Amino acid sequence: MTETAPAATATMSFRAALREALRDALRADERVFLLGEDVGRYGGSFGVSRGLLDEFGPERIRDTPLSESGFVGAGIGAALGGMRPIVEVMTVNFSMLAFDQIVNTAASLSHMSGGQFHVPLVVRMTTGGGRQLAAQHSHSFEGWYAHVPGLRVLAPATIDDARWMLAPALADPDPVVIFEHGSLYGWEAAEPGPGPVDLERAAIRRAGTDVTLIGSSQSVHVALAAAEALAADGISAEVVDLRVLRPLDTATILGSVARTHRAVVVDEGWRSVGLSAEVAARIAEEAFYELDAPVARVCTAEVPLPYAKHLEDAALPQPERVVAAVRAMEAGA
Amino acid sequence: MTETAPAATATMSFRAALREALRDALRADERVFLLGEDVGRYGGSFGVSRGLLDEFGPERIRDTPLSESGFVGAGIGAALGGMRPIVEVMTVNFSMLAFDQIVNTAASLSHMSGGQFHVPLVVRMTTGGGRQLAAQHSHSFEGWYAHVPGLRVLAPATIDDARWMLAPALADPDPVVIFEHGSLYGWEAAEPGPGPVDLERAAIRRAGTDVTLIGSSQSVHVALAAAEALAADGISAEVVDLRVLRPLDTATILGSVARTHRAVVVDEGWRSVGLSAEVAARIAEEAFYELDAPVARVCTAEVPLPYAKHLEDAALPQPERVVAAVRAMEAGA
Amino acid sequence: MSGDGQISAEAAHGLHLLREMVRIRRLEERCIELYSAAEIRGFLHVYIGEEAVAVGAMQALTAEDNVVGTYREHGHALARGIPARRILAEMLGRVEGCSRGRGGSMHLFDAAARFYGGNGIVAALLPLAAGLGLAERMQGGSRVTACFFGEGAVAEGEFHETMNLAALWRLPVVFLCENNRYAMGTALERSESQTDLALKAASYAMPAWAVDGMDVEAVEAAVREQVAIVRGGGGPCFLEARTYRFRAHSMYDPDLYRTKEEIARWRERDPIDAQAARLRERGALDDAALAALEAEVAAELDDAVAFARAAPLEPVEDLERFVVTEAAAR
Amino acid sequence: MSGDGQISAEAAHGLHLLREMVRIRRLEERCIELYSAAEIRGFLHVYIGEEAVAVGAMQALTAEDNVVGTYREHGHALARGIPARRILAEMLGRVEGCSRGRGGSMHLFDAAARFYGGNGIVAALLPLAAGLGLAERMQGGSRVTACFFGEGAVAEGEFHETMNLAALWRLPVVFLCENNRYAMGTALERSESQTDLALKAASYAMPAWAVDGMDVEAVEAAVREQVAIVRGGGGPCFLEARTYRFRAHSMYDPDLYRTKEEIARWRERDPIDAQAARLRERGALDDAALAALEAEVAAELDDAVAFARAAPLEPVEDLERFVVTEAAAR
Ligand SMILES: Cc1ncc(C[n+]2csc(CCOP(=O)(O)OP(=O)(O)O)c2C)c(N)n1
Ligand SMILES: Cc1ncc(C[n+]2csc(CCOP(=O)(O)OP(=O)(O)O)c2C)c(N)n1
Ligand SMILES: [Mg+2]
Ligand SMILES: [Mg+2]
Repeated sequence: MTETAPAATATMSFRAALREALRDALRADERVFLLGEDVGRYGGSFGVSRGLLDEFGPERIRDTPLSESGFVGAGIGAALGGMRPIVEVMTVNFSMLAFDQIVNTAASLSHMSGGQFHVPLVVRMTTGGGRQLAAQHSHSFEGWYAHVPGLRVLAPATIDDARWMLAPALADPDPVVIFEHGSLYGWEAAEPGPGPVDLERAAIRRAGTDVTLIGSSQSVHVALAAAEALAADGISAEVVDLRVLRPLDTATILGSVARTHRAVVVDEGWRSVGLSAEVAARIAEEAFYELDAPVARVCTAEVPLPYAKHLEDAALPQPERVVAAVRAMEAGA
Repeated sequence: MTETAPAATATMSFRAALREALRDALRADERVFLLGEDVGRYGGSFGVSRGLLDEFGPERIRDTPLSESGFVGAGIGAALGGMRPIVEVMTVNFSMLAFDQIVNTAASLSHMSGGQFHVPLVVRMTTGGGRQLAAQHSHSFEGWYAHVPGLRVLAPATIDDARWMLAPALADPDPVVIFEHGSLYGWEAAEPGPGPVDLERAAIRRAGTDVTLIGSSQSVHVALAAAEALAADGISAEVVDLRVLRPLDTATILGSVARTHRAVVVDEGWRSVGLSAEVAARIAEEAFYELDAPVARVCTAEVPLPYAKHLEDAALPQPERVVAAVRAMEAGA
Repeated sequence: MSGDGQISAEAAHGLHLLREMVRIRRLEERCIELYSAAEIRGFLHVYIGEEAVAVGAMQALTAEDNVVGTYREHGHALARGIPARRILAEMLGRVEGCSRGRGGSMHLFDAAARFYGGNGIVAALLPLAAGLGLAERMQGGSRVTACFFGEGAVAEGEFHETMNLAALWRLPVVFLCENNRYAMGTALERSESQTDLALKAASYAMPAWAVDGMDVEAVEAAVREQVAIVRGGGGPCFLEARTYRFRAHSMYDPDLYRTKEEIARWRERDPIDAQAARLRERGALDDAALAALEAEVAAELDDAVAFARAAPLEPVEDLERFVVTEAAAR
Repeated sequence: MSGDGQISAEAAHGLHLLREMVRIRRLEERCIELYSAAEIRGFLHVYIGEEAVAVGAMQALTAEDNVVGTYREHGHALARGIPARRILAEMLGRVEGCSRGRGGSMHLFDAAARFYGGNGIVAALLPLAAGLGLAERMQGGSRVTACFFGEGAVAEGEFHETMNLAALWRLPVVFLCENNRYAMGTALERSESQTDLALKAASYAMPAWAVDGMDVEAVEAAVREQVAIVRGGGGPCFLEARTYRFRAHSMYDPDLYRTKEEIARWRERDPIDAQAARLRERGALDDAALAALEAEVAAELDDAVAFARAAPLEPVEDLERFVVTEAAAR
């Protein structure tokens, strides 16, 4: 998705929607503050927080040193201490440096303390490939977060979700991790509706009858493009946007599969032991007798993402690969 | 499994088998050395390396400060520099502190450098629950490692594998992570055979015809106990020990399922987006038309593991839960 | 005893310090017995020998301050005011335990006491303490956060990230480093190229000094001084308390890495004996008073053990509670 | 020029330093053009203004030594001897690139040059450098590992873990901190409570000092001194090179966080101009010689750009190669 000039009808970019959500939150509750590397003077490494420093000042738009574990942990402590911190970790790749804090402390504290302590922390991070950033800046580790009891994991794929997911995430008394796909920031589309959005349900982004395509974040757009191509061939694909990666809304997925009897999971994570595996396994477990064909998965090739564009394109899920998977399914049935 | 006195026939503990493997490796190749917290004077936090300091000295049985990222990274560098380091990280829980090094550097370097650099590193760590160590010392994160291209991931479940997996792991030019279940260390069984063992294939630990139980590490023993109980009821269960968590040996799994037409995956990781999901998804994808019932999963309850024994027992996969899953499957069919 | 049978405030405080240390010592001796009887399981890390640090430090804090500790935190929990009953019930895995039996020895928590654990990942508690300080600063409060940790944590990157954040943002945190010379079996001089720990703090431009951690009154004085700096807006401080653990690291530890002589030398400096001797010298303690104190503590602990043993277990059906916050607690 | 038309060894070396810096500067100017033309994509971090550090430091190393760098490593790669052709082919994603097009600007590698990247995670390269040093020490070799990193890395825990490990084990590593005053948009004084970086190293009992990173000869002298200490068995050293980047952090950076005046002030200290002026003063450079040098560099780069553009792409079928080591390389 490339940044395009605003059209005649009112539009908003994904980035601007995220920024407006931050602005709302900061205005609405003085316990809310944003901290992370270069969120302030630099304007956010992907420009999400640009301008907020001027409005809210350096205490609430708080630049940190390069200390991922330190400032994520400080966010946990600040949440315990009564604040509502939003921590920005530049990318999910770097979040591995703070993974211990999130998994072993933030997610565990409530249960481990017998329900005495709560960590109302929001952690935002960029994820995903497609921008030729190579093996240390391009991976999609959302599935790892979705494995962890005690966390809620969100992945906005639409301007509406970018605009409205933050408020309920901040209202959650437990830690929430929000993934923003780097390729979506510049995407511009119709202005969001009035909100709110719920944080419980997956969403059907396109209705269809022949096959269900399931994805999240940027993969929803891959699935939508594939559905468009399939429609030209007379195949009607339904597209499910997971939205909430933990806890997964199995009901919506199963409801769709009960109508289409076929499913393809599209995921930018690697295939083995990734998010796609869970979605496929759940369908096969709970809708086994509904399925006309085995669930298929279209994921990123199991390589550290390469820089060269032709190689990166070949590694990532593309609409053509989704179309091919659907065709193979029809052929096999 | 509890440490028991040696019986009349020659036996060896899992711990001793691991230690003998280390001793062999250190004797065979002077590039091999062991580093980690308390591997030397203390004797290893779980006693695996006890006695090795005396034989090999403090350069090769190298105690480190508490710096997981630092010493795992030093292991990566030492491997690049021509050594064959074995890094011990006390538990997989603490390995989150070194996760960036393993994922973003060790696993990526070969591909990212276009095949110029190789990281012949072995990382050993304790995993698993069942010893009332609560939420920061009991989890099973093997599945996260099994997600990463560039890594080989091993999980010995038998005395033979504990004894013989290290040598081929050290011979691998790429990084290998070995998981040792804490509850197995004290287990004593018949002395290992002469080796070697291969690092490619899963193993059938018990032959059966009615259902395939698939696990790794301690879960193999849970599955074996369940198979024993099922046999008493006239149900013949086959038990597959994954052994190699990455790359998964799908052929052996599918071969078994092709015979039994039913499968239960037993995994001490949490269910959602865990190792169990991948095994279940692969079976459902590739043996869909062989299955008489949906694949079932018996995993750890999705809670940070609690201290109290009755709660921990209830959270972990137990043979009874596996038996119940098989019964439910028979009933459903 | 002072001439008129009244004891001075100073003497009373000195006795209080002694009593608090004795309570911890005896509590942990019970823990060891209960562990041997397999009533306590998992890891058990006792604080025996180091009691002066927690007891001295707690005197300098108010009930409104925050306390953050490690897996070796029984002493801190008790000195902070968590009843022995709830501590022992926790270690016995009971629902009346201070973490409802879910935490065990390593994870004692108490929201009312503002006792934030009981943290099992070495050094991971340091950023959390900084965050508590940050919340306090942003809310304009006057709470101090006391963060206890072992000298082994100094090698972890998180220690350094936290020192820098705390100093940079002038957070109201007192970092109390319990230097008992060993991290499991690793002596400080085998894990740090520079063993003067105050120098590390100084490289973050933070006030830092060392104190004799076997002298409870010295610890109290030092922590009072640092708390005053911190509460006065002077930013964080670092205190190295030089102490020693008399027992093995945990019940699993064969203790092969130090000599009996070394342990014996340090036992001569037992903080309880030292405080008792000092009080005797001041005329504030005699054999009868000490025996009475011990008897009171024994009674408290008899009661606590009985309470813990009788306490119910959490129903198994409630296993998945508290993974996320319950509606009632929202 | 010396009287008899021969130039002295000293003058020749001074010219070599100048030429190396000019090669880097012009290479990166080409990169910026290629980026604007969308022939290079992803992140591009240029080193313009900082060339004296890499060039000065490389003089002190032998071909057998190891070099480890960050994502801002074009200059180091070129000064280390990786041909401009292979560097540019890499940035154009070609199979003839020094990482076969898989790495791009941030991940230049060359096994023959013992150039270990091109590492994109800030501070993660430090433990790796320590490990190379450890391997060398254990094998009894005399190689030194030179590890380049930005001042931003000093806030990361891994910096501290590595300094301690290296000092504790006396590893043969020179830690070269390129203090260009900013980590992306964050000035050092807004990220470190103590901005004297040598103090940090000193808290690990490691020889440490600062050098003017805009003076290539001063850098060379300082690194030679440290390499001598390290190779002589004196353990690791830390050098802070005070420098400045003239351009934005990356091609994405709007550069809002510093003033034009500040940049202009530093540009007056351009290391290339300074070295040229010094050589003129010494009579070792005149306009004609400088023009010739520039022409040679331009020709080298014309050739390199043409080479990179003509170089083939890795076949898509080979995508999954090198994830694990190929049989042939075992
Ligand atoms: C990150 C991490 N690494 C290793 C361990 C295992 N471990 C538990 S306590 C301990 C020693 C800590 O020593 P120190 O900080 O000095 O505290 P002490 O036990 O002496 O009170 C170690 C290595 C751990 N819990 N966390
Ligand atoms: C662990 C990590 N956090 C954040 C980033 C994003 N990032 C890339 S470069 C950079 C600034 C680093 O500054 P410095 O170390 O001073 O090096 P310089 O870029 O100035 O050469 C940041 C924050 C990263 N690559 N890795
Ligand atoms: Mg200690
Ligand atoms: Mg910098």
